[in-house]
This record gives sequence, C-alpha cells and structure tokens, in this order.
Amino acid sequence: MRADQKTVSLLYFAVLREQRGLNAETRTTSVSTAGALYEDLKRDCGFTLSRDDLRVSVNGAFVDFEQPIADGDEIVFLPPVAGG
Amino acid sequence: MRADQKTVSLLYFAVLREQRGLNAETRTTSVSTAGALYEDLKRDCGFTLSRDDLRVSVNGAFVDFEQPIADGDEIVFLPPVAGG
Amino acid sequence: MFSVSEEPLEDLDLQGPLLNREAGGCVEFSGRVRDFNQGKTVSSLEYQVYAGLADKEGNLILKEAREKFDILEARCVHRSGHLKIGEMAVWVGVVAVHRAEAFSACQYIMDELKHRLPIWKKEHYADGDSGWIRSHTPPLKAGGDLAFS
Amino acid sequence: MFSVSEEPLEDLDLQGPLLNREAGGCVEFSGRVRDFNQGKTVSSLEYQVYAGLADKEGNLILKEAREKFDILEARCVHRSGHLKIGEMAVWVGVVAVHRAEAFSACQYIMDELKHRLPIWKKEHYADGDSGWIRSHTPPLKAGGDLAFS
Repeated sequence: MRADQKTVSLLYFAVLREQRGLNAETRTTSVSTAGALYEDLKRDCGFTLSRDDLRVSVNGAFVDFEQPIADGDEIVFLPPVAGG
Repeated sequence: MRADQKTVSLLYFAVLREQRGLNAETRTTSVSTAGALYEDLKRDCGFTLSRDDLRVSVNGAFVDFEQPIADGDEIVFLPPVAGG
Repeated sequence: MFSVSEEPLEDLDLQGPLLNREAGGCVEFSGRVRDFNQGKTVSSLEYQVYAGLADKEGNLILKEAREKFDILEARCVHRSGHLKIGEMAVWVGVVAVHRAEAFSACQYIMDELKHRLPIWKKEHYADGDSGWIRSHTPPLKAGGDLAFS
Repeated sequence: MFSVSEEPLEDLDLQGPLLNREAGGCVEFSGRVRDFNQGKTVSSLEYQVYAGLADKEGNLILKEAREKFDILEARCVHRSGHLKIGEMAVWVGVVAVHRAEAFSACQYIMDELKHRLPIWKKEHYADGDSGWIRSHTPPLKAGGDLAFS
C-alpha cells in the first residue's frame, strides 16, 4: 500500500444507497479530502447528487468537505434529510 | 304574589357554595336586575366577594349586571375561575 | 368536541376521535395535578364545573380556534370532581396539516379556557388547610365584552 | 432522551418517563403517515436512519431546548423502517411548570429535528411509483456552520 493510501468505510443512505446498490462498503483511496473522495465516487458509481446537495460526516460528526481523511475513517455523504 | 315579584333559580359554585351552604336554591324577589339581586344575597347570606369580583350568567349566557331578571330565570354569580 | 368528564381522563381514548387519514400532525396539551403550588404541599384537588355553561363556552373556544387557525379539528376534555396528585385535569388535542398552526391553536385554546371556562378548583393541602385557586387574571368588568377573563 | 425505534411508537409508553410530581403541563407532538402528499396517494412510507449520528444530533437538539427554554424535561422518539398509513413516525414530549415554555420548546425541537436529523423518507405511491422526500430547506454549504439544514 502506498504511503498516501488509506482504507475508509462508507455508509450509504437514501438515493445514494439505491444508486450504489449497497448499504456500506470499504474503499481504498489516495485522495486527501472528503470532497475529493465524493468526486471519485460520483464518477465511479454514477451518483447524480452534486456536492452542493450533500453534507458529509466523518466518524459521526458533520465536517467540512475540505476535511482531510485518514485510514479507518467512517465517512457518510448525506443527501437532504426529511425526518418527522 | 305582587306583580313585580318573580321566582328565580340560583346555582352556587366554589366559595359562594360554601358560604351559602347550598348548591342551588330558588328565591322570590322583587328587585329588577341581577346586580340588585346579588346585593340582597350578599346582605342575607354573608357573601364576602364584591360584585367586581364576579361575573353573572342568566340562563346559561354571560350578561351585564344591569340585565333585567324575569320569573323562572336561572341565575349564577361566578367567582373568579381557574380551570386547567 | 368539548366535554367535561367525571371519569379519569387516563381511561378515555382522547386522541382517537381526532385522527383521520389527512391529519399529519397532532399537538396535545395535558395538565396534571401537581403536588406543590405556591409554597404549599398539595394532597388533592377538587374541581367544580358549571356544566351547562362550560360546554357552551368550551365549544365556543374550539370554534374560535378553528376560525383563527388553519387546523383540521380540535378537542378538549376537562375533568371534574376530586383528583389525586398526578391525575390529568385537562387535555387539549389539535390536528392539522401544518404543525405551526396546530401549536398556535392548542396554545390559544389552553389560554382561553383557563380564563373563560366556569370551572373552579380547590386545593387541599397536606397540613389540612384548603383554598380556592384564583385565576391570575382579574375578572373583566361586566359590560360589552362578555368574555370571561 | 432521544431514541430511534424500529417498533411501532403506538406500543411504547411515550409520556410515562416524562411525568413526575412537579410537572404541571405536558405538550406533545405526534406526526403520522398521511395518505396524500403533494397530489399523490401514498400507500406507505419507508424511513432510513443513520442511527449513530441521529442519536447524537437528536440529543443535542433536546439539550439545546433545555437550555433555551424553562422546561423540566424533553423526550423524542423517531420511528425507522416501513410504516403504514396512520402509523406514528415521530413523537416529541416536553414537560414544564409553565405551559408557554413547553409549547415553545416542543415546537423548537420539531423544527430542528426536521432539518437536522439524518433521517430519510421514501414515499411509496398507490400507482407503484416511489420517491425520496426532500426537506423544504436547501442544505447549508459546508463550512463553519455545522448544523444540518
């Protein structure tokens, strides 16, 4: 594994879950931010939501898309919510 | 019975019920308004509330103390309320 | 839709009659007998109700709420008789499509009924004393405004 | 005091844990699955919940409500899974000494959780179609403000 590579866990919800066809997966990546990871996923998995439609959480806390990601992180891209 | 005399029903609640020692009674009177009737009751029954503390209803509707009363009316003097 | 109950409100299906397939949101208020009021320990509470007028005034308040707010339905049940600590004394329920309207209507109904329903309550205290509770609002002078205050 | 339930909320004692001898007034909000939304007949509703984050955010909202309003306690339970028409999807309860504070706090909690909880719902329509419901509020740009909108 290259020095800049890390393996992260991804959870999918709502339309992203449907487009990916998976609830969760692990992915090895060399990108450094959550935002760059989403751009990769969008290209590879055909996600139709743009980054502006999403929020991102890393290890259960909302973060900025520029947040650096680390090996072992749990990353979730959250489509617009509608509880209640 | 004199021409100006009428018999009315009175219901009592809360402190008036306790001071009167009755839930209800009928009373024959020659006064012409609800307000004058209360002044008579206050004198005869030892009611401590003044007219300013009360509202009055005649036949199930709030009325003015100057409302003329008629034979057969159901009259209730209402102490300050506190529902809920 | 307004009623007075001598039976415990806990035994009634309060919300049931309000629910229908359109009703997205329901706001409810329930008031219970507290064990402490104005510095004294309360052992029980006694409610006297002038039933004929309470029904009329209660239904008028609910009608006003339906006119002022965009709600589907509103219901209120008020207890009468002798209540123990923790028992429910009053319940108001409002269903609406938009929850903000349901909150406003429920609050309006509670505020009005506290001041307008011909209901009196007497607190019995642990020390054997007792007293009739006065509303915080002084009564309006009789006159053009017939609302009880 | 916030939790997600896979079991029907109708089977839970929702209000019970909130009641204590001090609590004079309780305001509750319950949201149920409607059979009609934006012109289409709904046959059922599916809730997906990111449970770890929902618990954290839900409890944060309740904490904010306790800080902003003079209340005794607040509780919220949100349903997950597949719900039929008429089933309860969310319940919020607030107890307070002063009812105005309970109304304000309950409304605050509902407003916040609608926009901040990581919960998604998909409506299944009578015509076989289905769709994910979007919140009315567009999401905030990521940045200093981490509140979900």
